[in-house]
Amino acid sequence: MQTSWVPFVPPSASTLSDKVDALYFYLSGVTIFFTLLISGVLIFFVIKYRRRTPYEIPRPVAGSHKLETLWSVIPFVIAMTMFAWGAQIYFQQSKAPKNAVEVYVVGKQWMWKIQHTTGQREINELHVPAGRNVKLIMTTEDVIHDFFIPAFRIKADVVPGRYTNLWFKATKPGRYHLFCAEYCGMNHSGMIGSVVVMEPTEFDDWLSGNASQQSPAAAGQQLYQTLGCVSCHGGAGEGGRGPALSGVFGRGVFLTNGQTVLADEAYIRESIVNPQAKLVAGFGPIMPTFQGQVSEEQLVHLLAFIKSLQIQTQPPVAARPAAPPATSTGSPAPAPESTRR
Amino acid sequence: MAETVEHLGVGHEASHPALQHHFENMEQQREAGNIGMWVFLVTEIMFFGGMFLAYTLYRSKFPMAFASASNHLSLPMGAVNTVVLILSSFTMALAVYSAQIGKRRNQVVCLILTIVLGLTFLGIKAVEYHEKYVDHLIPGQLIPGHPFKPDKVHLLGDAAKENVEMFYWIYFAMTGMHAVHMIIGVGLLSVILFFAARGRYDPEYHSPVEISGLYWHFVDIVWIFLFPLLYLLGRHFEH
Amino acid sequence: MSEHIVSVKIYITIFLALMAGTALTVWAGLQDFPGPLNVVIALTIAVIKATLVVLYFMHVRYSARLIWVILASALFWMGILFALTFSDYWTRDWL
Amino acid sequence: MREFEKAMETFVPPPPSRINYLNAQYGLKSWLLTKDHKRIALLYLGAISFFFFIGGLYAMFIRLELLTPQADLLQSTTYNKVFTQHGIIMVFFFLIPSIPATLGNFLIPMMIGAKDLAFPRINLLSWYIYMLGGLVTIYALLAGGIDTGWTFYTPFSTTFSNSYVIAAGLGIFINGFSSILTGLNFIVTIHTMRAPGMTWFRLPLFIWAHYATSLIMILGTPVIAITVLLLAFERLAHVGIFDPAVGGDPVLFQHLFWFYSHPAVYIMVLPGMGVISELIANFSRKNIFGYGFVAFSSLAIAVFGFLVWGHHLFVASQSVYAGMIFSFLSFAVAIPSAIKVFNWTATLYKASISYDTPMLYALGFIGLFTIGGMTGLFLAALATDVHLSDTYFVVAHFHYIMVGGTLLAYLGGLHYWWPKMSGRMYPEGWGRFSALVVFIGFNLTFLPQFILGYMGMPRRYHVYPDEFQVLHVLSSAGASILGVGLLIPLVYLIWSMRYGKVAEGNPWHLPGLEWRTQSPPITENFDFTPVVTWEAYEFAPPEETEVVGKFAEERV
Repeated sequence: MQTSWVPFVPPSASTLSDKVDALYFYLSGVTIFFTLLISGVLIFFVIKYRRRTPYEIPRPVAGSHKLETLWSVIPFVIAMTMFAWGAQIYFQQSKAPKNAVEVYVVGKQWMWKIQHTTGQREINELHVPAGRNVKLIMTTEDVIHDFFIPAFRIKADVVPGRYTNLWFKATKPGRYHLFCAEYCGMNHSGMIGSVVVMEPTEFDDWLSGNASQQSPAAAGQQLYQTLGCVSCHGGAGEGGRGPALSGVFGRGVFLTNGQTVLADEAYIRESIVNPQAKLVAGFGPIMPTFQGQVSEEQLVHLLAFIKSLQIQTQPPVAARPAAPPATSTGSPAPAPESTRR
Repeated sequence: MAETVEHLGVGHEASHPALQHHFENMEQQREAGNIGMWVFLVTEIMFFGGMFLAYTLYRSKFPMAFASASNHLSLPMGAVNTVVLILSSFTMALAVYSAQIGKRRNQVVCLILTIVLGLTFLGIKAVEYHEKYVDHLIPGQLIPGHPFKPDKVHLLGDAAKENVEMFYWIYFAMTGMHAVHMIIGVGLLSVILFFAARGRYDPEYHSPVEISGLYWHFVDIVWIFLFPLLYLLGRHFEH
Repeated sequence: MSEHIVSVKIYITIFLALMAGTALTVWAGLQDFPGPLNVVIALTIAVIKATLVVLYFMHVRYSARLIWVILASALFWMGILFALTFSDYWTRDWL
Repeated sequence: MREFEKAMETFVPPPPSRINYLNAQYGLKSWLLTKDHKRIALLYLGAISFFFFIGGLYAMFIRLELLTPQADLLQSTTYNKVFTQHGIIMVFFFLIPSIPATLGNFLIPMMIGAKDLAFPRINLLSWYIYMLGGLVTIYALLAGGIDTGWTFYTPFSTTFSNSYVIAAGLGIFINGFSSILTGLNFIVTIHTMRAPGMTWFRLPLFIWAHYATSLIMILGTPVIAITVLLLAFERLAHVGIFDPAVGGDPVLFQHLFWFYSHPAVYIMVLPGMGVISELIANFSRKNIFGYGFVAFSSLAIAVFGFLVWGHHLFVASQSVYAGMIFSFLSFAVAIPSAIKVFNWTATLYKASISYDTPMLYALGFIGLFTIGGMTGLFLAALATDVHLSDTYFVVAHFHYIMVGGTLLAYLGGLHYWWPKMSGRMYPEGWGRFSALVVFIGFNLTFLPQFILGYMGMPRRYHVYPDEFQVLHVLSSAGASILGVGLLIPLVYLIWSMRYGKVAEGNPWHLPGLEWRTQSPPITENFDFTPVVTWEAYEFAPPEETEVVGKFAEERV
């Protein structure tokens, strides 16, 4: 798997990994330089000023503010370059581009369950196209795990009760390690898998070749019916006794307490498992909690469904499995899986 | 130069019987005890600090749930307990004062009053805890087979039941820890009372009374914060 | 002994002030002040009461500077704990 | 150069009496009820060595298992318990008390010219609390072990683990009070018990380092105490503030945990730095270069150490902006450490450097601590930390600080003060040999782990992809050398207690106060309360001070 010519560096296969490597080489250079400098001076002194007779006493040497200032300021300046460089890349790592393909990841002792927006499910394996931005929306059913792809130089904890994100743009097709990096119990070291980066065309074939499953949005819509959400929020999310859901994702929502909250993944999730936490203005606390009744995966499906309700004019297509959400044509936030068909 | 001199300050022969062998004089011994207690109180502040942090975080996250749960606590009992505890701090201060000026009788009386007030506080606390037990407001399985049921709590606005339970856990954790400190304090003061009654403390040596007093006042201060935070914030939502 | 002895009169004054503070905080707690003012008032009164206890009942007003430093450091570290933890919670939604 | 005898004559301690603290009283009771800080230090020494041995045994199993990529020696459940218990024992029962409770306890009163610590009974109590905490923890190990990792992350520890989390948490909770009481005792002692003339700026740097350590102990430990207590209740009674199922936040646990546990790293390494300052100055017969800077950098580390805990949470879903604040502060804490390293190195300039065993450990410390500290920068920098956190890079980094730093300083200090503690000399040849073996073994163990980490090997894995095996085998080979290197001193130090050469009062001919009394000292340390009229590390009179080059004179 070693593709790089530099020894002891894992394969570098994303747009970010080369940037991280550059910083790493800089840090390594500084470390090696200072280690050699200090041990060199140390060894030199130890030999030059070794005790020659058992009775000698050297003259005391006066301290020096100049020197102290010098060797405080120089390391500080160097440290600040490292800080700024590291922070700048980190910011890029944290902020996913708007047009990224979304993939849902649910961690569970001890496996990774992955589902593409088109419905393909994978376990401990993630297929992604090279050259396209991919955003993982991740959570866990039990303990904290950590999604770690060394070749992309990224990792992020998946935290129960929350959604965390990772994004990357793979550059080189190939098969790379996927590890769980946060200790999660007995079979922690078995919670591994691979990330398969494919050429975009191959990836599209792969997607359609496996397209026998229901998309998360469609599955979410079924749940939406069976759980009875439909009776208050309306068949197309147009609202009723409960607030309207269509078009809500990514917008600000006014709450009863006068505040506004962004309807992101976390808010939608909270509103399902703990509906009273942030009530939409104008609605009473009548919704029952779904805590314990829907699994994390089902929550992801509901989330995908609500996200798909972006156009208010057209009700989503219900029954046909494997169909991309029909609503997404012309959507302002393009859902890439459908635009590509 | 390795000069040495004989004992500085008061020689051991002429010193107070309560002077420990490794101290040079009473002043040093008193200072050490005093600083020691203050340093200990720093650790206590940090100890409660962790819980205050959790309280602050979750109160800001679930204000209505916390208000609803808080309103179900008994304000009269909380307020009376505040008065009792401040009164006990006052008698404690007087006990130290009596030791300083060497009035043994007053000192003993004040110590007894302090202990009685401390026990009163704990008694009222026990009544409160029992009320919560009867109302099924003991969170989780702290009492096995007696699950939490917040039916008696009037839920305000968008309060969620889980978060009401969390308030009660924080309430029991904080007041429970406070009560443990009270019990330790009462034990400490009982020992002090025993020695005070035997006339051990005089104007020159009363460091144990003083530092027990510091501890007692600290426990009082914790309550001064707990009372408004747990009992009062959120009352106004009822109107 | 370099100990300062506080007079009974001061103790009584402080005690009465604490009682007044308690009454005030209960009264204020039952009023509906705008915005976060309820919290601010309750905490302000609590801080004043605690300060009185520390300064007079615990004799800090008459104590060596070291005691002040010890006390200040405890509050400072509490501040660190709160400030840096909330630096996380307050800015989580910013991105 | 001055005449040696003339300069040294003032350093000669009084003629030894036959009575010392070791033989002043006999019998088990005289040890178990002792209030003498020196005897309590030895009680700690025994207990800590015991825990170190257990922790080392676990380390051995870890390295053996990692020889192959498969699980052959240990199955996953066992392996998880082994590394957890290695961490818990080593961190809470060896590293944190190691230098303060033994060397600190023994030397602080002597170095400042006091008869004992301020609160001798509390000192004894803290040993008993330590033993109680240790027993509860050992109960947890024997009853079935604990598998949460020493970090106890929720909700795994509260809900999902099937092991003895509560017992282990209780052991750590109890042990915390031992740490608090030790710190409290040190602070009060250093404030109130200094001999006449022993001003703050005449204190040996060992004392400054312990003062800073004690600050962390009293300010940080209570927070971990309440945190593990809440954790235990959460597990016991299903009440929760860390549990997401009841609206709690598992990340709050990580904040509270690391608020203590990051500064705890400085509890481990600051006393080590204090020891190294002593060794460097004394074995090169020089005043320490920039005394004031070294002293205050200890305090700076103690304070800054509390501001950086969030760098353990860069990938734990902490806010990006908090991450940047913590990253910035983490870089800031590197500066005082760098100042120390530079000053130690500068102290050696124009010195008279001996190659005695303690000095070899000190030189090793500087090298390893430099590597350990510099690799910390990789983890303070946000982007590289995202890749490196929870990998072997982290494991290697903190072992460089804790083993390369703390353990080496502990061993160096133990050798240095061994004649004072036991009244006997250790065998010098064996000492130098084992110092060399430890240094080589250590580097062979942990250097490959840096590489493993960047290659992507996650920590706490016992089954791993084949390509990592070569480096793991190297590391295990190094560990066996390290193990041997650590066994040698264990054997010869015990041997020397009976058969070693009888030590003079001041075998190294040094000016420090602890060397101006007999070895081993009497119970009250000094015949008379000493009056201090000299600066720390004053080998030659200050008038002879030399100004090097264009650097202006300055005497701090």
